Amino acid sequence: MSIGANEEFRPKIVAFCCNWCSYAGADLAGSSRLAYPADVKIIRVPCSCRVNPMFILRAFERGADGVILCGCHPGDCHYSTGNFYARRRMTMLFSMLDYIGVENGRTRVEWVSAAEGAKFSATMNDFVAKVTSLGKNVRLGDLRCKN
Amino acid sequence: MQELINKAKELLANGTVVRVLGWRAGDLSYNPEPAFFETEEDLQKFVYDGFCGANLSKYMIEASKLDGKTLVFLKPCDTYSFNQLIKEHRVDREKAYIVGVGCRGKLDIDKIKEQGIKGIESVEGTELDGPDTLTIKTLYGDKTCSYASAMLGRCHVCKGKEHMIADEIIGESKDTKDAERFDAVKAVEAMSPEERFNFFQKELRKCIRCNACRNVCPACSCRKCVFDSNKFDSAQKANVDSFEEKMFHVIRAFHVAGRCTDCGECSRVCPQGIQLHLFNRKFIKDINEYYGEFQAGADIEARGPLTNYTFDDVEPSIVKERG
Amino acid sequence: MTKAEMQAEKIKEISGTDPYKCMKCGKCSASCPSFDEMDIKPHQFVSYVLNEDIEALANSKSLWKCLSCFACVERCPRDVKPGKIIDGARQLVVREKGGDYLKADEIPELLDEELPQQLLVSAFRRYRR
Amino acid sequence: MQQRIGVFVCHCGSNIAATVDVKKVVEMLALEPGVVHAEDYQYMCSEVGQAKIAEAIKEKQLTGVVVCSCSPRMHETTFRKCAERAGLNPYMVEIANIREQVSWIHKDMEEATQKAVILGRAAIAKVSLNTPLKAGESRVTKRALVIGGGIAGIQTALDIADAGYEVDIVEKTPSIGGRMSQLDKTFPTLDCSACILTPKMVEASANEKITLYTYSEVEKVSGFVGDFTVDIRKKARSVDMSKCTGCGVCQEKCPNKKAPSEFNRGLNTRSAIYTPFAQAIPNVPVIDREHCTKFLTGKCGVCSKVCQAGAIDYEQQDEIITEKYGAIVVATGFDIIKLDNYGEYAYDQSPDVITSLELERIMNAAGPTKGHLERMSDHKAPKNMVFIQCVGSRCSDGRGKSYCSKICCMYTAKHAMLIRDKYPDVNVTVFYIDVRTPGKNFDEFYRRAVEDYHVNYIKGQVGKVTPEADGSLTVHGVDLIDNKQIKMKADMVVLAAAIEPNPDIRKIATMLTASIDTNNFLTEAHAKLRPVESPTAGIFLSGVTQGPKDIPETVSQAGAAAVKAIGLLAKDKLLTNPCTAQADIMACNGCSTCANVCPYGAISYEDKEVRGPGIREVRRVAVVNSALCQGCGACTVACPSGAMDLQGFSNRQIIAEVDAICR
Repeated sequence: MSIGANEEFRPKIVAFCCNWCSYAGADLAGSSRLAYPADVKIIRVPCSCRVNPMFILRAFERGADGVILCGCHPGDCHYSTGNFYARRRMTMLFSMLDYIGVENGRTRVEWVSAAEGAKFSATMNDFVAKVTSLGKNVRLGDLRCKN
Repeated sequence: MQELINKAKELLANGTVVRVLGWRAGDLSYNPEPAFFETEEDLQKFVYDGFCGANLSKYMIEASKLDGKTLVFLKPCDTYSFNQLIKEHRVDREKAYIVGVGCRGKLDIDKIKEQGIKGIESVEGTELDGPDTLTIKTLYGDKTCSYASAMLGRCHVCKGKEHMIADEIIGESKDTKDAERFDAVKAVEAMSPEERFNFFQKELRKCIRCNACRNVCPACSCRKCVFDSNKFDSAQKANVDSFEEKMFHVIRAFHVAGRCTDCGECSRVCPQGIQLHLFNRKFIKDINEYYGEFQAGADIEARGPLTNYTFDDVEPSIVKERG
Repeated sequence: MTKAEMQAEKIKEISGTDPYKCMKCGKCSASCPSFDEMDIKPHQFVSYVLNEDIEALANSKSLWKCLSCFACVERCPRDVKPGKIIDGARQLVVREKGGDYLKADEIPELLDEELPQQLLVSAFRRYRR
Repeated sequence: MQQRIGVFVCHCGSNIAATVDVKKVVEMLALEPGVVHAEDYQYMCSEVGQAKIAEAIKEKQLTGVVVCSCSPRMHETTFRKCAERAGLNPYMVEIANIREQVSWIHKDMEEATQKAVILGRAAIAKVSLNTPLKAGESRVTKRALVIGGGIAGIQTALDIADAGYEVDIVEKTPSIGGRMSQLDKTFPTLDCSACILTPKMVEASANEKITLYTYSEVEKVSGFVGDFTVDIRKKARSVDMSKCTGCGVCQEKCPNKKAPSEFNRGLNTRSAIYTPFAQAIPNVPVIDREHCTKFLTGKCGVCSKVCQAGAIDYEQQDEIITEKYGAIVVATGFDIIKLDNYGEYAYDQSPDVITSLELERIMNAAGPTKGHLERMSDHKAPKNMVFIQCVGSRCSDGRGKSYCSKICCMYTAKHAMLIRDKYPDVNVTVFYIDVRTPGKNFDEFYRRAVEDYHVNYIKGQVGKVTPEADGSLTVHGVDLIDNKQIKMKADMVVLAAAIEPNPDIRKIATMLTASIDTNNFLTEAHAKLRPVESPTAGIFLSGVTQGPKDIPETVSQAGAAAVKAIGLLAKDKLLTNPCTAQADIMACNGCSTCANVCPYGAISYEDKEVRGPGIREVRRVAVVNSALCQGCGACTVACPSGAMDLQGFSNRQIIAEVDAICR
C-alpha cells in the first residue's frame, strides 16, 4: 500500500504502560501539559511483566506500526521483579523480530517512573518520529502473505 | 540391535519394567515407528537402525501416567529433552528405566535421495556398528554413499555423545560434529533486513500448518496448546490470513525459548522442509550471548534463562545497538 | 516578527541559552571582573534580551568590556549563562557590520601592554574565520 | 451473553470539553456493539453525575459501564463504588482516560475527539469481556514499623502507640533524636531544640508500646499491606544493652579520642566508644570498630577493664530480627548536600567557611566551642559575618538541587538574630536571592532581624569567597538594588547548603517498592489529596523524606502519617485486590514455570482430579493463593500453555483493547 504524496502518514502506536510507574508518568505528562502525538494509544497493564509477546505480535498483525512497552526502572518495580522478566522477554522478542527482518525501530522498551512526565512525553515524541520515518508497517502484517 | 532386544527381554522377565518403548518396522524399510512392547513375543517386531531418529522422550509423558516402569531407549541428544521434562514435572523419573543408546549420527532418507538415488527399496549398513559406507538397494540396482553424507543436518552440529541421564548405556558412540551449530543462524544474521524478511517469508510460505513440528517437539508438550485455546483468540484455523498463521512459528519458538534443547526434531519432521531450527537456535544463541551459556536439559536444577534475571541484564535496546 | 524580536531570537539561538530560566540572583554580576566598566551589568543582559531591547544592548559599552572569562557561565545556577548571551549579542553586531573587523595580521601593531591576554585568546577563538 | 453497556462521557468542566467534542464522542460510542446507553455530563464524578450513572444502571439494566473521564488513578474507585451502590459489580466498570491522555496534551479538536473515541472503544471492548469479581480478605498485623528515629519518626511512633498499637522504631545511628537534636534553637519562637525534643525522646523510650532498635537498619522487606515481614539488622554495639548502666566511664577512659564526631559535624573529635550526645537514648555507648584500638590492633581493652557492669562485649555479632508489621512509616529525614561542586565558596579551603548546621553546633552550649561564637581556624571571635543563601538550592545547572530547601531563609534569620543579640558588635550580612517566609509568624520573625537587630540583607548572590593571607575572607558579591558590585571582608562565612533526602532512601524505597522521584524524595499517592501515603499500599511518609519541611510541618505530617497507619491497623481484615491470577486446570501442565517467577510465593501445586470431555485423571496443577497474589501477571506470560490468566487484565481483554486501538 502506498501513501499519497500529500497525504501525511500517521502511524498507529500501541503503548503498554505499567500501572504504577509509567501510567502514572503518562498522567503526569498530561497534567503538566507535555504534549505528544495523538497517534499513541495507551493500554494499562498492572506490570510490564504482564505484557505477553502475543499482545505485541497481535498489535502488529492488526495494523499497528509501532509498539512500545513502558515500565518502572529496573529495581523499582512495584512487584519487585516484574520488569526484570519483561526485560529478558522483550530482549528475546525484539531480537527475533529483528532476525526475521522487521525493522527494530518499531519496538521499544523504556523505563519511565511516576515522576518522569517529561521523559514520558519526550519518549513518545521520539518514538512516534522514529516510527513515522519507517513508514507503514507491512512486514509483520504480511509475513506469510501468499500474494 | 540384538543387544537392545536382549536387554529388553531381561528387564521384562525380571519384572524391572512392564513395557518397552522402542521401534518397530514401518511401512517403508527406512521409516521405523516408535512403539510400545509388553511381552517377549511382541519384541520380535523390535527394530533398531540408523533411521531410528525420533526422540522418544515425549512418549514418556504418556508412559509416566501408566502403571509400572517403562524401559526407554534414548540417544545422547534425547536425554537433554528427558531432563527438561523431569524439570517441568512432565515425566516421572521413577517410572522410567533409561537405556542410553550409543549414536554415530542418524540418517535422513532425503539426504540419500538428494544424491540422485532413486527407487530406493532398502538401505543396508545402517546399524550402530555398521560400516562407513551405506549400500542402497534400488529398483535400478545397488548404490552406495557414505554414512556421513546421509546424516540428518542436526548430527553435523551434534551437542556431544554423552548421555545426560541413563540407568545404563549400550553401544559405542562416534563423534559426528563437523560444523558449527550457530553458523546457519549467523549466515541469516549477516543478511540485510530485507533479505532476512524475504528469506523467512519464503520459508514460512511453505508451511501447511500440519502441526507436525508441534506434535513432535518435546518442549511443546502442553496439555492444551495456546493455538487450540480461545484465550488468545488464536484458535480459529480456517482463516489463512489470521494472526496465528503468520506468527505461529515465532510464537512457538518463543514458547519453547529457554526450554528447547535443540534436539532438531521439528526440522526433521517438517514435510515441507522448513528450517524450523533456525528460530530455536537463534533464541539459544541470544541467550548464550546475553545471559551466559545455557543448555536446556543439561541438568534438572538450573533455572531457565527466561524465568531468571540479573540486575545488570542487557536492555532490549541492545537489538538496535547491535545493528 | 519585528526586527527586535528577530534579533532577540537570534541571540538566543547563537548563545544556546534560555533567558526565561533566570531567577535574578545576580551571581553573574557578583562574579564579573569587568562589572565596574560596564554600563549594562551582566545580570541585566538577560532582561534586555527578554524585553527585546537589543538596540540598547548592541550600543552598550558592556558588549566590548566583557572579557569572556566565563566566570558567570561557570557559576550561573540556572544555566542561563549571561556570558554566552553577551557573546551572542556581540556576534549579532559583528555580523550586521558585514565583516569590517580586523584581519589577524593587523592586530600585532595595535597590541597594548595592558591588554589582558585572555581577551586576545577569546577574541581569536571567536572571530577567527 | 451480550453485555448491556452504558457509556458516560465527562466534560470535566472545560478540562475535557474544551478540546474534545464530547457530544461527538457520545454519538460515536453509542454505535458500538453492546452499548445501550450513552450520555455526557459536566462533572461525572459529582453527586449528580454519579446519580446519572446509577440511574442508567438501574433503568437500562446495564451489565457494564465505561466512563470517559480523567485517569483511572483518580476516579476509578469513585465510579466503582457508584456502580456497586447501584447494584452492579464494581469490577464491571472501565475508565477511558480522555483527560490526561487526550484533552490535556492535544490541541487539535478533531484529532483529540478521534483519539477519545478510540480510547472509548478500547474500554468498551474490554468491559465486554469483564467478569464480576469479588474482593478477598487478608489479615492485618497490628504492629507498625517506623524507619528513622528523628522528630518525624518519634512523633509518628508516639501517636501510633497512643492509639494502642505496638510500634517499632529502627534508627541507623546509636541514638534517636535525628537532625533536631543537633539544632541549638528553633524558629520562630527561639525555644531551645533539646528542651522540646528530649522529653519526646524520653517518652518514646519509656512507652511500653514502643520498641527502639537503634544502631540498626532495615535489611529486607517482603509481603504487602497489612502483612509485611521485615528483617532488621541490629548492628553489633559491642556493648551489652541489658548490662550497661550508662555511667559514661568507658568514654571518659577511652584512650583513643581521635574519631571525628558525627554529631558535631566533624568540628571536633570523640572517643572510639561513644554515645553521640549527652542526652542520647538509649544511653548506651557503641564501640566504633573502625577507630577502636582493640579492634584495630588487638591491644587495649581499657573500656572492658573500667566497666563495672561488665557490659563490654568485643565478640558481639550483628543480629537479624525478623518481625511482622501491618504498616510501615518512612521517616528517614535528610542531610545537607556535599559542597564539592561549589569550589567558589572555598568551603574546602577555609575552616572559617562553614555550613549552617555546623554553626548550629558552634552556637550550642554542648557543642565543640561550648556555645562561644568563634572562628574554627584561630578560635577568635568574628567581627564580620556573611551568610550566603541558596547554596545548591534552586540550581538547574546540574551542580545542585533544583528545589528550594525551604528552611534556610528562616534559620538564617534565626542565626543572624541570635548572633546580633548575643554579640551586638558583630556585623551580620545576608546575601539573598529571595527571602521566603510563608508560615505563621515567619515574616514577622524575619522583619525583626532587619528592623530590631539591623541585620544587613543584600539582594544578590555571592560570586566567590576568597581566603586571604591574613586569615580573613573576601566575599565578592553584588547588590542588585543599588546595581553595585560588593567586595567585603568577612571573618566567617556561613553557607545555607541545600538539604537532600537521606542517601539510604534509594535502597529503602527499593525494598519497599515505594516510588521515588528524581530528587530522591518519596512520591505521594496524590500530591494534594494523599500527601502522607506512598502509592504502595501500607507505606506512609513522615517528614522530609517526602519533601523539604520545617519542624512544625514535620510534626504535623508525622501525626498525619500516624493517623493513616492507625486507620489501617484498626482494621481486622483488608479487602484484597481481586485482580489475581488464576490457573485453568484443564490447560495447566503443572510445569512449575509460573512458580519460578512469582515474587510472592503465591503459587503452589496440588494433585487434583480433572474432569473434562474424555478426560478423567489426577493431575499436578497450579493453585494460586489469592490472598498472596498481588496481580502482577508475571506468571501469565511465563506459562507456556496460557493456562494462567489474570482476572481484570485477562489475555482476551488486553487483546480486545489492542484490536480496538488498531481497528
